Amino acid sequence: MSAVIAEGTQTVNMLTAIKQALFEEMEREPGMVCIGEDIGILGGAFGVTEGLQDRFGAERVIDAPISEALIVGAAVGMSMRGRPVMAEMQFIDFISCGFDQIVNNAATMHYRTAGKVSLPMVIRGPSGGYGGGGPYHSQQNEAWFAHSPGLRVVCPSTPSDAYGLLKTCLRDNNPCIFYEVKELYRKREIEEQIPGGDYTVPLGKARIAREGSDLTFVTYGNMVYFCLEAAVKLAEEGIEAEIIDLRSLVPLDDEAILNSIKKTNRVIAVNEAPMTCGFAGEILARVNEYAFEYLDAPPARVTRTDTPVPWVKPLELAVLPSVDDIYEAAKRAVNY
Amino acid sequence: MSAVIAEGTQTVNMLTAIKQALFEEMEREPGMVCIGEDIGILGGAFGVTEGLQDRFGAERVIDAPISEALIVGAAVGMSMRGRPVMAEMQFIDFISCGFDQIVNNAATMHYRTAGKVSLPMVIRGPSGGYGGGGPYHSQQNEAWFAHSPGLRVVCPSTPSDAYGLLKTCLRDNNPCIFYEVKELYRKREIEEQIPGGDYTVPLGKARIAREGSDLTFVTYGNMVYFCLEAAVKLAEEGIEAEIIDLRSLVPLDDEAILNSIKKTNRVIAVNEAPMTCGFAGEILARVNEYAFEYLDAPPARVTRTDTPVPWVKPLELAVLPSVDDIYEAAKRAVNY
Amino acid sequence: MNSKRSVVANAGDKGTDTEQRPLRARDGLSEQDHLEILKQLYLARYFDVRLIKEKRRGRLRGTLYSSHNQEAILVGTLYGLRPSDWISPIHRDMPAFFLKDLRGNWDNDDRMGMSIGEVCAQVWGRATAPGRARDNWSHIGDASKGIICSTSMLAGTIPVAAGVVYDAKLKGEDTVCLTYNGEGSTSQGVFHEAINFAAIHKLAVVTIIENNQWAYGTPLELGSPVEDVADRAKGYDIPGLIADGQDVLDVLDKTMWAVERGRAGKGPSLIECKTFRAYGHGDHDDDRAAKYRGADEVEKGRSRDPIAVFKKYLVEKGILTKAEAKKYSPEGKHANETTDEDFPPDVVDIMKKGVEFALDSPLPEASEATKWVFAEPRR
Amino acid sequence: MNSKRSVVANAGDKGTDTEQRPLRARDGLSEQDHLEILKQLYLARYFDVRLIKEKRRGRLRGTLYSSHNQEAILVGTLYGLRPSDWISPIHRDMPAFFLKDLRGNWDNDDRMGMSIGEVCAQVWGRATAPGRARDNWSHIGDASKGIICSTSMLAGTIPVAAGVVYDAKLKGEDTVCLTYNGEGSTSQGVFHEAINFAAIHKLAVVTIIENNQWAYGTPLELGSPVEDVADRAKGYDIPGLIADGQDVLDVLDKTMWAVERGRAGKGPSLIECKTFRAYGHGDHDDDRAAKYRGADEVEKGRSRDPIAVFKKYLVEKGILTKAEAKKYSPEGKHANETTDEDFPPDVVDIMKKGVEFALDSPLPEASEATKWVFAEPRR
Ligand SMILES: Cc1ncc(C[n+]2csc(CCOP(=O)(O)OP(=O)(O)O)c2C)c(N)n1
Ligand SMILES: Cc1ncc(C[n+]2csc(CCOP(=O)(O)OP(=O)(O)O)c2C)c(N)n1
Ligand SMILES: [Mg+2]
Ligand SMILES: [Mg+2]
Repeated sequence: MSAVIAEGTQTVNMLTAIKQALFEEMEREPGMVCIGEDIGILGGAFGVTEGLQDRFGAERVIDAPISEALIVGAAVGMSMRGRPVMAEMQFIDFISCGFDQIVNNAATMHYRTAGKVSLPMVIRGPSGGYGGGGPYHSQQNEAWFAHSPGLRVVCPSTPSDAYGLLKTCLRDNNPCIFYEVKELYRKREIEEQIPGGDYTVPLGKARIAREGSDLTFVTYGNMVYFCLEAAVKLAEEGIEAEIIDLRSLVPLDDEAILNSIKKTNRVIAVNEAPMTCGFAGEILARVNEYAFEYLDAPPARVTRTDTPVPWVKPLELAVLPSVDDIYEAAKRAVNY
Repeated sequence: MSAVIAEGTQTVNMLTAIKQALFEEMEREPGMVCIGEDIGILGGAFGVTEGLQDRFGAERVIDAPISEALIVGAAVGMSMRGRPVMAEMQFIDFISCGFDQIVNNAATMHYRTAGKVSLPMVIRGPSGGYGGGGPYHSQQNEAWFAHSPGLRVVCPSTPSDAYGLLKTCLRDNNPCIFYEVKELYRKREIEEQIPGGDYTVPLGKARIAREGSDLTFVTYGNMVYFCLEAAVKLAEEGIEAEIIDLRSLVPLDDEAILNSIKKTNRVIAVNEAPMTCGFAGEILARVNEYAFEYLDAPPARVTRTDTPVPWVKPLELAVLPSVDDIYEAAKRAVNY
Repeated sequence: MNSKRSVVANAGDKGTDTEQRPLRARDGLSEQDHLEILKQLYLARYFDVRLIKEKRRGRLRGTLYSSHNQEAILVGTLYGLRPSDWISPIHRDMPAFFLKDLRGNWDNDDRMGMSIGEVCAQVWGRATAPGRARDNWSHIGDASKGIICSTSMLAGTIPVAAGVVYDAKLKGEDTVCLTYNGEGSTSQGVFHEAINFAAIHKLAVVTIIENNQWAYGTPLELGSPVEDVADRAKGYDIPGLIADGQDVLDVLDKTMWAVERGRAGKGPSLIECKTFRAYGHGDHDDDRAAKYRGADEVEKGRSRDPIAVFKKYLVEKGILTKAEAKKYSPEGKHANETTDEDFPPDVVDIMKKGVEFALDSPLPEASEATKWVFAEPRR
Repeated sequence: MNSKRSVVANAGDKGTDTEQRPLRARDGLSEQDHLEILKQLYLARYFDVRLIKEKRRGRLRGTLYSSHNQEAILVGTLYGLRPSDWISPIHRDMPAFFLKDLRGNWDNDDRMGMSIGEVCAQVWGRATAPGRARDNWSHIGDASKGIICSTSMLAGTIPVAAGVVYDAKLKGEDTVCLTYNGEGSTSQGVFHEAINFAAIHKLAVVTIIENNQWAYGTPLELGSPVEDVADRAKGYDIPGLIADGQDVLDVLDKTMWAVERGRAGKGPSLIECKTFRAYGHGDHDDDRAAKYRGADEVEKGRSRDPIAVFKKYLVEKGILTKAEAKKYSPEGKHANETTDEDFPPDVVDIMKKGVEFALDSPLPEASEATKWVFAEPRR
């Protein structure tokens, strides 16, 4: 039941890549513990931790009660003594039930103890819409945490980034909220080989998902693929879009954004969370601050409408960003 | 022990204005209930509800256990049957403990029931820094809720706005998060008469706190006064700042912002919450979207640094916005 | 992972209170009531069976959390309610939404709830669903029908129930609110906050715990230190009753005891109904569940089908003949093994009409997606 | 609002478990231990008295939540701990931070914690405070000293304590963690979640409830349906002991019973210490508290000063003569009525040095305000 894949010999999907990173880090750090609902006996709602308890035992892979605040708080307690902890939210939507422990306790512990206590803990969970999950199985609530100083906020879009970033976060000494877009877990088209060696991806370094000269999409997670599709459409019209996949929101790679805008002079930020106070808005705010003079068109954003994510398909698609929305925003920018 | 002040005959501070509004609405709506920690026997940590239980009884003014999730959830239950409810958070910081009930239950109830159930409830509480409260008695966490569709988010800066907006929110049919800046509760300089009659202030209408032609400050709450001070300094140099006091963040008066920028061509958004994904950033994002062509300088923001609010004075002041910070941002905009 | 969990076999009578039990509610049931209850058990089962089959055929979106083997809890808790009473069913309680509306003659009161058509419309994601299918499956409610619309967050309706009952109490009404929860959900913080408040204010909130021994892939002993979840009640000095969740009349008796106690202003109760989850957590989990639960355990847990238990009682009481009892026999069968012949024709018909109503209903329009974020002001 | 609350007078012995009690911890105390305990009671009182006076003179920022009349709980719970044990004091427990470090000879183990100087530096907001005064008063901690740094959110350290003990258990250590909570805090959801988990995993988390009858302006009966908050334990099938919070040895006995039980891997306990809040909730509340609490209630609640109770015992035991016992007598006096003469000189001196350390310490520099938001990676 091993999750271990032979290095660099096969392509894997994102779910396997994440599983692989967890297995390797559990192996590498004999102190590391995982805690979450149904992660042990069951192997996780999505199977991310399948086989983990068989391999590392029930003491290190804890099936927690349905108690998100406890899960986070216990992770704080374990990690404050130096033990790396992975805490799973069954769906990232349920993080609201552990919210206080995250934003007020975990996020600020290092600060409040003037650097004496560090918390090597990662809270990870499946996120995102388009799967027909309804209001409580579709959230991308990263903005709440980006607005809560002291947390890393990470959202990879490829198997190797998920693998490399999860490793980095588990080796980091700070609480991290790690978003795994569930629509990407098993997406065939994005399967890839995981680079060999002790591969990690640094925090705060964006990835150029596509090079282009005419405008810049700044995005992350599932929206990277929506932007890629829009870019294909745009390219047919001779418009070359550059796509910045942020990967980590906190810390943020401002430099990558600036450099791209210097080149393209147009920027569209895209996120699938609600518009108001979302991360796309944050990108726009920053762009103003450091790239204003390079802008040839108003920076714009494409986001979910300010509504919950409804369940039935036509409504769900109506509130979430579409490739067309992105394409049109790009056209507006180019034609400005 | 009556809180009732003779109409329009005396100036009152913000705390009295809020108390007055509560008394009047409790009188007006015999069904209305208040619930919160220590609001009855004690009359509230800040005395906002002093005398309320004596007047309206313990059944309508409930001393709740220390259970923020219960307080919010029970308010949902009462208000879904049509009963207006005021739920107090002793400090708005503790709202994190009732977070799930707010963002997932209250905020979305109307949406999820396709308009069948409405929740006339107001969650209010003292907020804001500069008082030496440390990380858990200084928060302005409105951005979390502005990012959670279905909630009104309100933050008045004057006694009569507090009075008129609280009334409006209590008569509204939607859950509302109502921020009361505690540093303003008893601020002498802002005492004023409450207009007579059944005075209310509409949601989504900003107030021009100062007229000016050279740049626009967009802000709310305590920061209105910081901007006013900065404006005085700027005026000495012949720079006339206009100040928009938003009063309600959701709904937002985009028109007022746009109109002001059309006139001044420069905008600085100011909030005392952390920078990343804060409401000042949201203003900048919107300004881009609808006022880009009127801008003669990069829109900028002045905010708290991305840190908690530390306790000791020199540190607290170092992380929160100062009049100088605002003044300098304005100068940069004007000199751009 | 082997357990000494009590399964339905040990279900007994237990309470933390010492107050005397009133007359058993079952004693007030007419013959017709008994037959009505049987019909409701059939209907709850048939609804589930039908949906399981639809789901397998790929006709439904979302997850089906089967209530198979747990129907006695739904029928038994709902049968004695009054129109003014409230409920808040959760994922495993789909039939509750319409069972609340099936008219029995209990206490000569009519009850009310949703129609089976509306519930089917919800399952099929139609615009005629109570919330126009804005959230899935069990996440429906309507204040006018006395049903709290739950979120996904488990135990999250208990504080709302406390608010509902507080409101009713202030109005001088003796409304009771039943909340439904799995045993796993009793670990949520808000469960504690809400029951504590209800106990302080003597609110008629009756918390039904469907202890089916598993919370998704987590067995009872990893979610609770007490084998009898009813013991949770002790921390609030409220009654914690244990009912045999396979015996509809035991559930009815204990529910009505708690309901009448609540109506009398004596406060909340907790009723643990011992039962066993028949299949996987949701239909997506059936295959895995077969691995993480021993076959013995499953067999034992399913050995007392609530329909069989009730029929046996009816035969003993002389309400049904043995032959009549045998006529429709879905009991003990896996959903896939049953056919329409296993159910009374009127039951099949009720469901058929419900499904037809759903299928005849339009889908919600994309254009309504941004509607109803905010309500109009009260005036 | 009149209540039949049990005050300290009724404090008795009560537990939900039936296990036999071990030898009383007090039986292992030497004469020197007794005198040390008395000294610690004096010191806890003196620390509070001194700060109350400083506060009145406007020399301190923030709120002082007096531990006056509750000192036996702090001394009694801490006296038997080992260096490897953890604690998480809250707002009313300021002396706990240094009492953990005052060396007794209990069990021949040294203990550890913060120095009184560091604690004073915290109160005065100096850079030498454990967290460089980034949060106020009781919000200090340090993993290297076995102290959890709490947030303001009540009961929020119990899950952390569960994590600390889980970690220790995995390492094969028999660390115990004591969490401190007011009776009001037992209504928080996370209290339930954490104790539930500790009970499931038999973690040595000992939850000390200082039941001082009031939570700010809210009396016990509006926060809890059970008069004995120890009953909260019953929902988890863990021991819920009641200690006389005015009797340091009763607190010690019951704490050590729970601590040793925890060390032996038998799981968590809850210890309710019955006591009474001497003043207002915080110093800002003194005047209002005089209105919302009856004078009778306050007089009765303060009638058994823990210093007096312990001295009486020492005289009975022959450890102190009556004259010796009388020599330093702050007991029964309001903080403002006491003078340094009411306390042993060495106690006054310990505090004096602590305050001097604080006053000699620099303020934190504004330049450090944005430091330590993030830690460096582990490697
Ligand atoms: C707060 C919260 N955390 C996690 C979940 C995910 N979840 C849905 S059902 C479930 C198991 C519920 O078990 P139980 O309460 O015993 O009910 P059952 O499904 O057995 O009827 C879990 C963990 C959730 N819905 N809400
Ligand atoms: C989650 C949360 N809600 C509210 C508060 C505000 N608050 C601080 S102390 C207190 C009363 C605490 O009472 P109790 O637990 O009995 O402790 P005591 O002060 O009596 O020692 C309250 C309501 C808080 N700190 N945390
Ligand atoms: Mg279950
Ligand atoms: Mg108390």
